[in-house]
Amino acid sequence: MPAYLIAAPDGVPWLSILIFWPIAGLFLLWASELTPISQRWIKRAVVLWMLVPLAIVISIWLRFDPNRVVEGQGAIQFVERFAWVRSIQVNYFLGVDGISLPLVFLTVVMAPIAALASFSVEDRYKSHFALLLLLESAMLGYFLALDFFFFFIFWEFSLVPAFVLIQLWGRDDRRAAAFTFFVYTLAGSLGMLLLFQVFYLATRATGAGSFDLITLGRLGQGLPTAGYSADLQSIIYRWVEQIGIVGLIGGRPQFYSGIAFWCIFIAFAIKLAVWPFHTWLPNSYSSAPTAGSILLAAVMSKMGAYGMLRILLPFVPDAARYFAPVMGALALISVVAGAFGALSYVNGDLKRLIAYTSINHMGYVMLAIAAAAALGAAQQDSRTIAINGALLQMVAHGLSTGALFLLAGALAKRTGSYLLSDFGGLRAAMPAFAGVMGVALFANLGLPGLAGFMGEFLIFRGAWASMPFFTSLATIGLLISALALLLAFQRIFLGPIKQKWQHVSDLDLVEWTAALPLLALLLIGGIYPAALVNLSNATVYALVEIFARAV
Amino acid sequence: MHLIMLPTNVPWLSLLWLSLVVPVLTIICIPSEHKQAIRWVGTIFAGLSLVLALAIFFGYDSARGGYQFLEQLDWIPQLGISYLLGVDGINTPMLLLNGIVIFAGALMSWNINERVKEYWVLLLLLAVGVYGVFVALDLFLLFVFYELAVLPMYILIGVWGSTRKEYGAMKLTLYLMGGSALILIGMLAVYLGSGLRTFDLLILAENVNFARQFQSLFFLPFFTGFAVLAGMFPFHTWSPTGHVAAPTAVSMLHAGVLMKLGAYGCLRVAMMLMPQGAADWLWAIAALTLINVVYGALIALTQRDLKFMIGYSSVSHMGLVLIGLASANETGLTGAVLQMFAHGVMTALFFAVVGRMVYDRTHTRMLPELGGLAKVMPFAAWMFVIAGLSSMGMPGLAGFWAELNIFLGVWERFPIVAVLAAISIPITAAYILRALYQVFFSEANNEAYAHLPKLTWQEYSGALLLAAVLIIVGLYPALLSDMIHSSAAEVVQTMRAATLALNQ
Amino acid sequence: MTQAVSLEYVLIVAAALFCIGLFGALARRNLISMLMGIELMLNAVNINLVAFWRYLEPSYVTGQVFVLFIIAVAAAEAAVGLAMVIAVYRSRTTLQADEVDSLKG
Amino acid sequence: MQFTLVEIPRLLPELLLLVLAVLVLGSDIFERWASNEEAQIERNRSAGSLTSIGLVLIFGIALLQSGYVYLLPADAPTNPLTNIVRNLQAGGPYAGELLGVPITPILGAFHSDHLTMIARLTFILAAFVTSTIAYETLKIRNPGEFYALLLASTVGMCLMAGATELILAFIAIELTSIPLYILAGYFRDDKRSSEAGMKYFLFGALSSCIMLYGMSLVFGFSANAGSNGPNSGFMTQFRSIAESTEVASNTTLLVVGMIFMIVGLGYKLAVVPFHAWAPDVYQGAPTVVTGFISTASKMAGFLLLLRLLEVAFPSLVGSVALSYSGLPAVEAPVGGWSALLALIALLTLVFGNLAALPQTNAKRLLSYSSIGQAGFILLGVFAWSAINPLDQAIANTSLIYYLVVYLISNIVAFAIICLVEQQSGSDEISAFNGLAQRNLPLAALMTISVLSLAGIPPLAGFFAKFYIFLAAWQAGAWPIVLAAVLVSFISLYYYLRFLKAMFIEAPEQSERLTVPGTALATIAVVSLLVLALGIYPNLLLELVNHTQVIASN
Amino acid sequence: MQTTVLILFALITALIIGSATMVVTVRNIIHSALWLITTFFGIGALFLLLEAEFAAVVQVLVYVGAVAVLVLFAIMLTRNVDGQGQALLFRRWWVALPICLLLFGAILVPTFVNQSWNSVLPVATAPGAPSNLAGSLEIGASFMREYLLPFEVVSILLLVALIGAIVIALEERERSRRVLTLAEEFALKSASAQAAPPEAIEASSAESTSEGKSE
Repeated sequence: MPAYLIAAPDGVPWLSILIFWPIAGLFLLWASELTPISQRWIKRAVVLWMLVPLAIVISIWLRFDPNRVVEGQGAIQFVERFAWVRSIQVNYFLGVDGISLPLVFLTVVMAPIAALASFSVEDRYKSHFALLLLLESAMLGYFLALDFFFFFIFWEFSLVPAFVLIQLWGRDDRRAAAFTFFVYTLAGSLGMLLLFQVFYLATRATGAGSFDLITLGRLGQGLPTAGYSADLQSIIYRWVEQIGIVGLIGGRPQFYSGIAFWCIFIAFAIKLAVWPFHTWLPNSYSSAPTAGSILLAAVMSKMGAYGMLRILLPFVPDAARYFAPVMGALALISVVAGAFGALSYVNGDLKRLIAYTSINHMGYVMLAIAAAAALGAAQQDSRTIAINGALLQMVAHGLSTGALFLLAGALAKRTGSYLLSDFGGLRAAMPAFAGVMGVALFANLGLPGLAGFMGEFLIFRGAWASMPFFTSLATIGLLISALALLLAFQRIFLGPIKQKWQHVSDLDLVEWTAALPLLALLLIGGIYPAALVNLSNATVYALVEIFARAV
Repeated sequence: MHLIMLPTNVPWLSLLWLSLVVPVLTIICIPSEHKQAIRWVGTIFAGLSLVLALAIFFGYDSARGGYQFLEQLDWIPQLGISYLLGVDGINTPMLLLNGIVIFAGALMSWNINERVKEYWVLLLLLAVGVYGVFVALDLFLLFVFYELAVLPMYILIGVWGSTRKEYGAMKLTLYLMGGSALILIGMLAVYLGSGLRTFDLLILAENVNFARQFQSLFFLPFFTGFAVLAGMFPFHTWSPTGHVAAPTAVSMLHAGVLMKLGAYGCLRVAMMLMPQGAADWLWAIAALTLINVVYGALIALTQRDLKFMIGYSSVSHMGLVLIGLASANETGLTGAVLQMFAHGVMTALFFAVVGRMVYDRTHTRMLPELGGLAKVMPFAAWMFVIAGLSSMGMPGLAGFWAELNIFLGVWERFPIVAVLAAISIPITAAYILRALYQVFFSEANNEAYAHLPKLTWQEYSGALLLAAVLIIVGLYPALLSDMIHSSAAEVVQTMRAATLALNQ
Repeated sequence: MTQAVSLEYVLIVAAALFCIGLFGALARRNLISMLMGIELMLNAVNINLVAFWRYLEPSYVTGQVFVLFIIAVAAAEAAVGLAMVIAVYRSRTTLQADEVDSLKG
Repeated sequence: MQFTLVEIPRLLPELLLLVLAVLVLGSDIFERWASNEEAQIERNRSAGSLTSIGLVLIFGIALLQSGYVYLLPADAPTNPLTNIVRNLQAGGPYAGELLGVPITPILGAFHSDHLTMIARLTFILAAFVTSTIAYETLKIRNPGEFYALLLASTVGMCLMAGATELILAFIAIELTSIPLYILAGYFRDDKRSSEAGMKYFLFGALSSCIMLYGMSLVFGFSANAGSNGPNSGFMTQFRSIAESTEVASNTTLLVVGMIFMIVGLGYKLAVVPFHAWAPDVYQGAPTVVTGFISTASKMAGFLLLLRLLEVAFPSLVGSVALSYSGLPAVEAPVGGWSALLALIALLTLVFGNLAALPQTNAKRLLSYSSIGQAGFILLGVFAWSAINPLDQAIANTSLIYYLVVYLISNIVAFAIICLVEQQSGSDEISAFNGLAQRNLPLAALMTISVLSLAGIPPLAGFFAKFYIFLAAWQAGAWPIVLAAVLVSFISLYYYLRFLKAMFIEAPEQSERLTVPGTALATIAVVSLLVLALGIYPNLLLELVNHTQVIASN
Repeated sequence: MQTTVLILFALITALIIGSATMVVTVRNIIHSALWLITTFFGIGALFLLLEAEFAAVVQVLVYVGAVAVLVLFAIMLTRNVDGQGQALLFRRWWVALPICLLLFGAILVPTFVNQSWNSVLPVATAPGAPSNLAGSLEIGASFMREYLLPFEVVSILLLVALIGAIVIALEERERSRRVLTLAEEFALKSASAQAAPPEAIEASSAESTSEGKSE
């Protein structure tokens, strides 16, 4: 193994255990069919089962060396790698680095929360929990896999449990929602699939074909890689020339890496719900059951951003730089449109409102990525800050949106409605609920002291250096989304209470259990963001080096 | 690398196909009143053949490669026809596929109550033919088994089928027999054109240095003959009709294995024996099969009858197999063979769910009339999900690896085709999801569906077997792909060498 | 004879007779007439054979023997054929060939 | 040239058949001679079973004589048993010489070579099946005569297969045909039967005349060219004709004579365009007789044609080779009798098979199929024009193999039609509806024979077709082979209609269709032969290989 | 001499062709049969002219004496002789005509075109010199030698034809059949040994099948 891959110090395949733990739970769940365990205990057991990955991740975090940079990139740690399909050079390849670890952490935190949020599911509850386990496993696999195949397998496979969750436990418009969600993502990833085939064939033409994300990423950044002499751009160009496409349609190397860029970008932009690829999102989020919404919004939308960091930036840096303004513009539109979209629902569906704020928040992440790649005199530092901010924003948004969807679900469970205009003055009936919801809302809109603020702050700080124009305009989104969220709060909790809501109960034990950790984490993130930022800083610094180096 | 050592002095391949001849003879001797006994005999021997197929599969030494388990006996020495059996990495998975599908098919056939004896005899004969084709390395022998595999379909569909069964049966048989007429022409052409006076595929494939023009001329009927069975556009129309008309187990075998015979023949016979002809015509094949892939998927999207939908999806998927063949490089061929395997298992599962579990209980396959079955039979719903995901090339299931390899292969030769063919993937997802929703997850629109009979153990075990194979291969494709790849490389090597020799 | 008439003329006579017989066999509607046409054709063959014998190898018997065999066979055929005519007539009371046509497909 | 007594063993099967015929003719003198139905049936059974048993015995003797299953070793001890065998086998085809004299055709007219031997065995088999089915199913008036005529016809066929001289050939044809005319019209109370007999007779006599005219011209030609030659006085022998062509300067007369003979024989063989009588006759004649006519007499005709063309007219063979056949270039231009036959074959294939498509009557359908099959057989005849002697041998082998397989497949099909007809009273295809439910074994046997006719592996018909295609392609006639392959595919459609009726259609009556045991057993044995020959063609191919070169001496 | 022969030949030819034409064209079948007899006679005469005496005699005996008489018998038995009110020819007789004419032409071609006939020299005319013509003696001998095989086969053929003609044409009058089989006779005798003498059984008719066979 090259030096930048570091196996687990104790030789235990922790990452595999992490992935397969939920699947093992799946089988136990089926096995419970044979035992007389009651429904309540099964649900509790699932939550407990989901805590184990959390423990593992924490132990990994503790042993993870965030500052290790080897041969121009952040070291990949806890690596497991062996041949899987020899005929096309597919390896079983897992590992974590500073980019993936925060997201892994987010995943293992959100999964038990989602399970807790599903305690009220009665109908086919076992299938429901089984799907949650499956989804957790798929998401973990996605963040941990470093071979394109496993990456892609988990990427696509995460759709399935989500699809079924929406389809079976969703509300009103679930059919179309699940359908568009699935087909969008699948169709979006096609280009990427084809592109990777080209990568493989092109690299095979020069030496060993590879589906290895790290190797290809190094090639893309022009880092020295054993077995290859040229960088990815020229490898592809040579191959395309060889099979005669250049003769057919012409073009320079940049042209082909531009095509590659768009293939990758579209796949991830759909997942990230960047305008104009966002249309599936409000439907899916609002139609999904609570747990589905939580996982979709908190974790799955981050899969797109993670993909951009893992694949888009390192593989085709030149094209990313070239198209950075476009990315920035799209991000800006997302930010603003998402905010206005949220505003338009202040008298409408609560879940939709939250969904639109998600678009808005993901827009910031996109903006950070665009800024990090943008052509300009910006220092490596600012670029790093932008990406760090994006990572922090992802985690913070995951936590806060998760909390919001959790609470929205709890509210709907009590009142049977998501319609904001239905509510009013609920604070009187459920003060604790209102408090928790308030914290989550403020975290979401970026109140200083909570995690969301730190994320957005770092993004704006970092992006300003290379894209001042877009960044300054993006503040509009900041304001509008804050407005929308505050109005929503007002619609629900303030004002005179309606007769029919007089006797709604306050938060119960399960909801407390679910909400408190989130609030705590949001608070920690706001007070001590360095915990996360330190984790990723070195890796990100190495990643953006190529953008800063050029000009 | 092979997992188990098999004694070499045992004629494994003969045993394999004979293992289904034995039950045929046994069933003939059982009086037709003893239906249960007939079913048991048929199923047990189908299981036995699966065990044998597994033994051969794991006994095949993929590190050594080449043809193994060779058996040779003189048959008609005057014409250079011999009883020559052998397998390489390409047909070994096919044997396994047939073992799996016939066993699952046998399990799915327990509900046939009418003329049980004839049904089982024909079903097993069909499987004998398929085994025979996959083990035969003598062209003549291969053809004999090929026809044996095709003909029982006529009666099976005609008697036990549904929905315009006679029309379907006749159309299917005539198409396939038309195909075999073309194959016969090709056989004669190779036999006489090569001047070797032998039907030994191994010898023929290594000495195919007969005139280029001749190859070019006779490759077409040869390939088309097999491609008809593989459902190549525009000769595909028999396939959906036949699928719809056929009884469940027959659909399973038919779409699952029989269509693969066609693709297998295209590769092993047509392309290998006339590599120069193949080189001249591959572009046309790629173009036609591109239509297969995209058009098949589009038509599937418009179908209201579930079986028609699956039938057209088969057309689309078999198109991918042929595209893989048309790429004529190792990766493409590997993908094609993998796709044969994956599609075989997956379609069998589809038909098991749709034909056996759904149709036999609800007596309708029309999408608008079905609904809400997930509540009644969640197992069926899950099986459909697994098959459907594999069908749309969901990573982690067998279909994905196959399509991946195919696209890889095609990229190298026909990049445009690769891009265009990829359109079929979202379309596939669309129709599979639509069907999934309509049949299983929508609201039940028929009261009667709440009281459908429970699934039987045969249905459970058969479907589970198929689903398990899909998942295992999806998670660890190397099980198959290494073996296939090594042989595909040899095949490509042989073809290149022959073409080179011809053009020098 | 061989000096007075050359072989060709005898052959022409035979050919003419053959063709007349053929016309009778093909065109007459009455079954017995057809039979008579066939007899004429056989006689044409006989003329041919005798002529060949006489002109080409008069010292061997082949031609004549052939004729005798043909005559014998013709007699047998005639007997069978006329018996059949009678059988058909019994069941149909007609001998017009186109009225004997229950078999059509 | 004289007949010697030692040559009698060479004619033994024919003589035995004649003896049997006379025995059968007189057999019913020992039976109850009442006119009521039981007595008639009883007479029929006794005469028929006598015929069948006798034919089995003769078959056994012929088989022993042929030496195909057992050849007495030269060093076998001398005792009465071995003496019998030795004497028998002295007349067999293996004996290279007889009492120091090399084997030549008896009187230059009849050759008891392997071809004849195989043909004899096949004809005896066909006659056996026919008589067995006949006595089990038919109510025959004057049964003794019926079976005697059958046997006489069989004798004629054996002679046709061995004839190497025009006069004997002609008389053998007549000996074959005249009993068949009578048998076709045997049920004179049945309108269709008498009509069939009449038509068969008229066309048969007409074709005899045409053929005779051809023979006379050929005789004239050879007598003209070969007079004063070594063969003077024997100018009707095939080999004399062949030798006389070598000294002749102008062969127009010979060509015309040959065409007349081919046309005449073509009528007998019912090849297009000389087939018009065949469907009517086949449909009208009693079914067992139809089976016999469409198989055995056709085979005899083809064997005669083969021997005639190859022994008497080898110089007129011409070529069918088109350029671009994938074979080494052939110099000879297209022409000769092979091209003529190729044309006829093409017409026959196309017309016979297309005309069979719309038929609804089982017999009529099979009769068109028989016409179509004649087209396939012709491929084997003209394939002899291949230049390579090895390919010529393949042509002959494939032809004979095809003929034997065609004969046994077709006769089984007709036998089963006969059994079904006897039970249901109809010979339409609809009479077969649901046969699988009424009598599965019978349906299975019918499936075997019909599929064998269609050429589906692993049945014998497939290998036969394959082999004959091979031979024809070798001769260079690949376009005709292409047509034949496609046509054989088309033919599948109408053969499948039997399968459809038997397996798919619902039966009109549900009660079991009972079949006499003997008949079923006979059919089963022959069907098994079809299967066995398909799975292991060498069973027959080894024997047929002996006939590779047709003796001309 | 040669002229006489030529004239004779012309006359005989005219007779043959003319009467043959009448055979196929006259309406009345009896007339047709009579013209047929005339043709046969003409052909006999031609044979005589060609010095094939034996063939000529057989021709007249068999054709005129047997075949023609059979034809006349058949015509009488079918009671449909004058052909009035019925079409003489098939409606499509005009198809047959050109076929026959073409055929005639086709046959003539080889007779004349490039065909050189190696006619054997005429017979020695000197009295007492051995004739090189094969006569009835040689024919008779050849039936026992070279043509033994066809000769025997023809005998079988004639037997078969005889049986066949009887089987087909015989009208079996069921009640008037009189011959006992051996089996019946034995049964009858053993019965009569115990009981009264049997009833008289009518004598057989000449048409009985058992007699037909005994020939």
